[in-house]
Amino acid sequence: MTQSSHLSLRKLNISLEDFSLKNLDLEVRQGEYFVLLGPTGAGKTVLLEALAGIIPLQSGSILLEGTDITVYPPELRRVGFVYQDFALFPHLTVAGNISFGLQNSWRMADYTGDSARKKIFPLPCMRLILKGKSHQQAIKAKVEQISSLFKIRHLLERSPNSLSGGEKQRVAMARALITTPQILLLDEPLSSLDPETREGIQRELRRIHQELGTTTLHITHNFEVAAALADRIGVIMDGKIVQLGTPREIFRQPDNEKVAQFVGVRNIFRGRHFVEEDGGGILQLDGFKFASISGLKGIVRASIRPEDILLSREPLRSSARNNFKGRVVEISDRGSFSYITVRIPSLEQDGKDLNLIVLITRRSGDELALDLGQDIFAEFKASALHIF
Amino acid sequence: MTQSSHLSLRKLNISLEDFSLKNLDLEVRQGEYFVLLGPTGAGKTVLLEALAGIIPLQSGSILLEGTDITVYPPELRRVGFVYQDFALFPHLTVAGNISFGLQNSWRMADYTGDSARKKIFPLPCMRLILKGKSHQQAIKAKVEQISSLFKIRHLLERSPNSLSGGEKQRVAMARALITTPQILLLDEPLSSLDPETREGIQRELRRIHQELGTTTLHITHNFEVAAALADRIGVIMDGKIVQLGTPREIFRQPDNEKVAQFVGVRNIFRGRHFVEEDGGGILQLDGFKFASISGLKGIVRASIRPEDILLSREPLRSSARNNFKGRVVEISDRGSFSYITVRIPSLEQDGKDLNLIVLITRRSGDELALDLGQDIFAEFKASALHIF
Amino acid sequence: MRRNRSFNAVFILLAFFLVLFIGVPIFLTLTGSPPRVFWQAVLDEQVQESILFTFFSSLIATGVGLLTGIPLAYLLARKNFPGKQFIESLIDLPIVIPHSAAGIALLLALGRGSALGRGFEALGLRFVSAAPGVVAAMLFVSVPFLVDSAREGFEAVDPRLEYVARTLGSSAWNVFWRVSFPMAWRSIISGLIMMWARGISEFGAVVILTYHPMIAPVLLYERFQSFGLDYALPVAGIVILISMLVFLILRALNSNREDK
Amino acid sequence: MRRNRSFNAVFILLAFFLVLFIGVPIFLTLTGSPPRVFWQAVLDEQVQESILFTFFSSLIATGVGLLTGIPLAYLLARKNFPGKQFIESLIDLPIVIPHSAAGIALLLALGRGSALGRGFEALGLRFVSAAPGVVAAMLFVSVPFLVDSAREGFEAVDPRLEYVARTLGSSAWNVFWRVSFPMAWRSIISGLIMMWARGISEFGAVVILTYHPMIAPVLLYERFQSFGLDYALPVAGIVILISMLVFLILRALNSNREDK
Repeated sequence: MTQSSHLSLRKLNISLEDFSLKNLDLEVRQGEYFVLLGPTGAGKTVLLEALAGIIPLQSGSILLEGTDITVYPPELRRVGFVYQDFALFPHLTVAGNISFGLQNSWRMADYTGDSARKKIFPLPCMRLILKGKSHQQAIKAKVEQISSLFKIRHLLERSPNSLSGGEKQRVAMARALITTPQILLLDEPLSSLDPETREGIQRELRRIHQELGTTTLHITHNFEVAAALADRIGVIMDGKIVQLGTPREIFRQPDNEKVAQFVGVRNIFRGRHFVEEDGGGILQLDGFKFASISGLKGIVRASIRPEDILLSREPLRSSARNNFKGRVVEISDRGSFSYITVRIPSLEQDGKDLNLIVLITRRSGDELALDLGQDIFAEFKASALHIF
Repeated sequence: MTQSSHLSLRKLNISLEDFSLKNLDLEVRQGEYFVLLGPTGAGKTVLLEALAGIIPLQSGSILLEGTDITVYPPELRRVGFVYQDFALFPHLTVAGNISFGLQNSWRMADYTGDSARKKIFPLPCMRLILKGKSHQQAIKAKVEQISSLFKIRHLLERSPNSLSGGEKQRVAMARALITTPQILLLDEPLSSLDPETREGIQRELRRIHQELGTTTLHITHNFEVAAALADRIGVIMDGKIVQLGTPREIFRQPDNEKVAQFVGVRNIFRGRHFVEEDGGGILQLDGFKFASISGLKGIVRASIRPEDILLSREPLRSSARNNFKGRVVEISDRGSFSYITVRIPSLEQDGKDLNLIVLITRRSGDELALDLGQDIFAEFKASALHIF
Repeated sequence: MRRNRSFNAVFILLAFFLVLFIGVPIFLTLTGSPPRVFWQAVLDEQVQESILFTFFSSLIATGVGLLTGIPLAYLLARKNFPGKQFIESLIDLPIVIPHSAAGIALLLALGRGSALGRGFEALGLRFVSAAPGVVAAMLFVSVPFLVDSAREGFEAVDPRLEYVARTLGSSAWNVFWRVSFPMAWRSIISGLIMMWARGISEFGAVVILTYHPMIAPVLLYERFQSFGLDYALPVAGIVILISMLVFLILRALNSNREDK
Repeated sequence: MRRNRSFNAVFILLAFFLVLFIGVPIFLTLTGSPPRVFWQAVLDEQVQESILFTFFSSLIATGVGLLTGIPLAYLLARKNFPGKQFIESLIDLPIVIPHSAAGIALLLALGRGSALGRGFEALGLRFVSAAPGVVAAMLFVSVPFLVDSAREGFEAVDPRLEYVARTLGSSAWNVFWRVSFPMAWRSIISGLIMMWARGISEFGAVVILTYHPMIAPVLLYERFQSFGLDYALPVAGIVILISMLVFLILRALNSNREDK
């Protein structure tokens, strides 16, 4: 591994009333954007609060840049924290919020280089009294600099309550990043935004991350957000990391059914899988046979992503090895795309029919002139069938 | 018109501090599922509250089934109301919530046929005391019947606070529908649900509407929801209905730019439009020419839906008349589909480049092996260019 | 870490002082009399009578408060009308007015010298040196607690719940009884407990309006004036003990209800 | 519609009765003395002194409450510890205890007969029949209002704001001064106003602990006892007027702040 491990969690145990983390190990690399993805209630917030020193660990240790910070109080850990609802200080202006972390003079020394003064006046209260104009100016300059980065200079005198969700998000990020934390912890910071704002902020997050390179640990239950932002994703379920990988890996090859369902795969089957002589695989369901490219044997689960299935009015002459004739039983419009449920009759006499869910753009739907009850051909490649 | 007008709003004026409706006229047909679509803050909730008799009108009249109900108090209007957060009674069980409307005995007479008793004991308090076992049993039967319809029989003894968003939604609907209202008013009932739940509930709403045929007025700011449910949509902006039509009409031919943006069109241009001799249209932008099928002339706006644009690695030989070569400048992954921004260089020397936003499924993205900076061909049909 | 420990230490120290300042006098009063003396006081008929009279009077005052204060609280929580702020301030005034001044004010309004007092006396209701005077004094000083608490309770009920109930066919009365009142019930109950407790604790207003028949706080004062601390002490102990127990029990019942 | 109108009519009627019951005595007291007599009372040096003494004593008590009650309120709002419920109940007890019994309890604890009282006297602090006694009595009966209000204020501060402040490098002290205290400030201020007002209104506990020097409520009582209603009335009018005005002004200032 060329990238060094920046944050290491070793055998973390946390146990609260309705939730626990068991022996969690996790490594986040220097400069990485790591997303923890898991269903609501999977204890992701608790994990972040433990990392920030707000909630005590039962056992285990936390290493940041090689230093064991397990027993450090929050103010000495140098982590940035952004809560889901941003937790801005309502009694301060935006500028007051952003500069909050700099007003703690023993930290400010790091930015204004007055470590000499720090030696002369060891108690922070002394320095608070002595903080001169130059100090305030340095803070102001720093605030303006980060505000420019987040494009919120025009908001500095406003009250947080008057801000939109997206603006609050930027302010919370600026407040956390101005103290140059070693790691940035984001607790579902996009879930309270409406989709359009979220898209903009997502782009923003990507840009800021590229610009500052702050190691980031972001938790969310939204796979789309994770896919858009993450360098790596860890899927957490029931207090454990169940899969770790790039967004593409997790999306294409979910390790188990729960992960598959969670990342949006809708067609999941259970059947027996054989390997043929030519190396190709066959998935045998009740009255169905699907070609696959897997080498697994025995009872397996299989999934096909809805957008990996093609629909056509005529039987297609294509390279796809799985071809079925079925009937449209449900059309669910979603603005610019639609989910189509195709029922494929079993080949056996008393076998159960199979429902395939297919995602098509509305444009395709219009061209196919889909209607309920209509005959339709569905096909997918053997490689689209994911066996696990 | 074969369908009779069921709810008529005539020159409605409402004016509150930060909001007003001006001379609003609206007709909702018998049995119709009508969706009012508008941005947040467009005063949709206020309109519903005025229809229910909660907020007074400034002027205008409301006719329900031909009766002028403008001055009726809410309890005599026979409207069902479902608030965005469902407003379930937290101090009652689910059963208590659902039967709430039946416990008002002067209404109950409608369901148990004890109008004779009503004559003997004209004051409701008398009837409340005299309500016998048969009465309670009739209520219970009615509650169980509607609970079966909504599949919430197993929840009847639970407290509303312990329910999930989707369950609350069903309970609120059941509570509103058990009194067989003349019209059902829904105030963004899906916006507080997560996407998966919303999908299920949407299907449910459609089924219930088909089953009961209750005229429904549903307000939302979400075009996907509107598209999935509505028989007709009215787009409301700045206190006025700006467009009225089926979901397809509004989606395909938005009347103006605001509507277009609101329903999710992303590529909007302004240019001069000509009509050629063969009847085809040409849209002239700075350094671009698009073929259209419109007959409009002069300065116009034009839009193309992101999913109406095809991408390919090779120049396509197709019937599409608009073909451009460009470069991928942004890829925004959204789980199972992606937005691709393609920059098309101007044909003129100092013309501005044009950004086209294209929606493709992730599958297509994989097949095209898209990468930033890569050359790509974009094409769309003349009919996909909507001129307005 | 050092700073955080100093924070906790200083806060605990200051808080502890206050707890002692409240706790020590109460503890001393409860344990100050020899058991025999204490028991004698318990058996003293005058003490028993005055305590029952105090509790009963406060109960009546609380009943009147319930009947009139709940409607007022509901109106203040739900309606906007001119003079609303004036009424809100007026209702809170009895908390601020010195108790002896409140007694004077009530004596002036309800005494035999006033038209109102003579009117009531013609109806057989005498306030000065009579039980109704105790009730009036208690009502006057304690009803703000009920009105404030009930109003907060009603304000916490989402008006949209009332709207929905209306669309479901309920009249305004019906909505009040089936939605607003039960939902504000917890606040109303704590308001009632506070009002009752405050009524029992009243001394200054009662002592001016109705010295005889004596409520317990007045009896206590009389014994202190006539015989000194040692004679007042067992009565004080009993009064504190009983009001403490009743208050704690009521509060526990109420917070149990909250947990459900 | 008929039903709804009856609802409003009945509620307004009942509420109106209560408003009159509170309003009429206050109005009568304020207007009951001829202007000349009222003015004479205003110029009476003993009246002036006692009023100033009352206000000042209550201010001192409120100061002590601020210093000790705020830490207690913060601990109650934020920490869980064994005996927390006990302390919560103990702090509310002075509201329930009859005022004269509270006076007895304080006399017992701080009087010359007790070890504590003798200890303080050695330090030069005498409580019985001295100004510190007035402060102690006021503190005892009024501090629960401040603690309850401040605790609610602290409870309303989202603990996550404090957490975020910690991650931004603030110590526990720093977080308290920069986040918790300013955010709970409105509740603390109303608690302070209530406490001060309640201190001014106290009569029963003070009259037992410290008859002389006289606070205004005691002066009023003495005039009533010695010379009758007519002599007490102007003093009652002045006391009510002043405490009313001060309370209303403080409250208005506080609600202005709320609007911002």
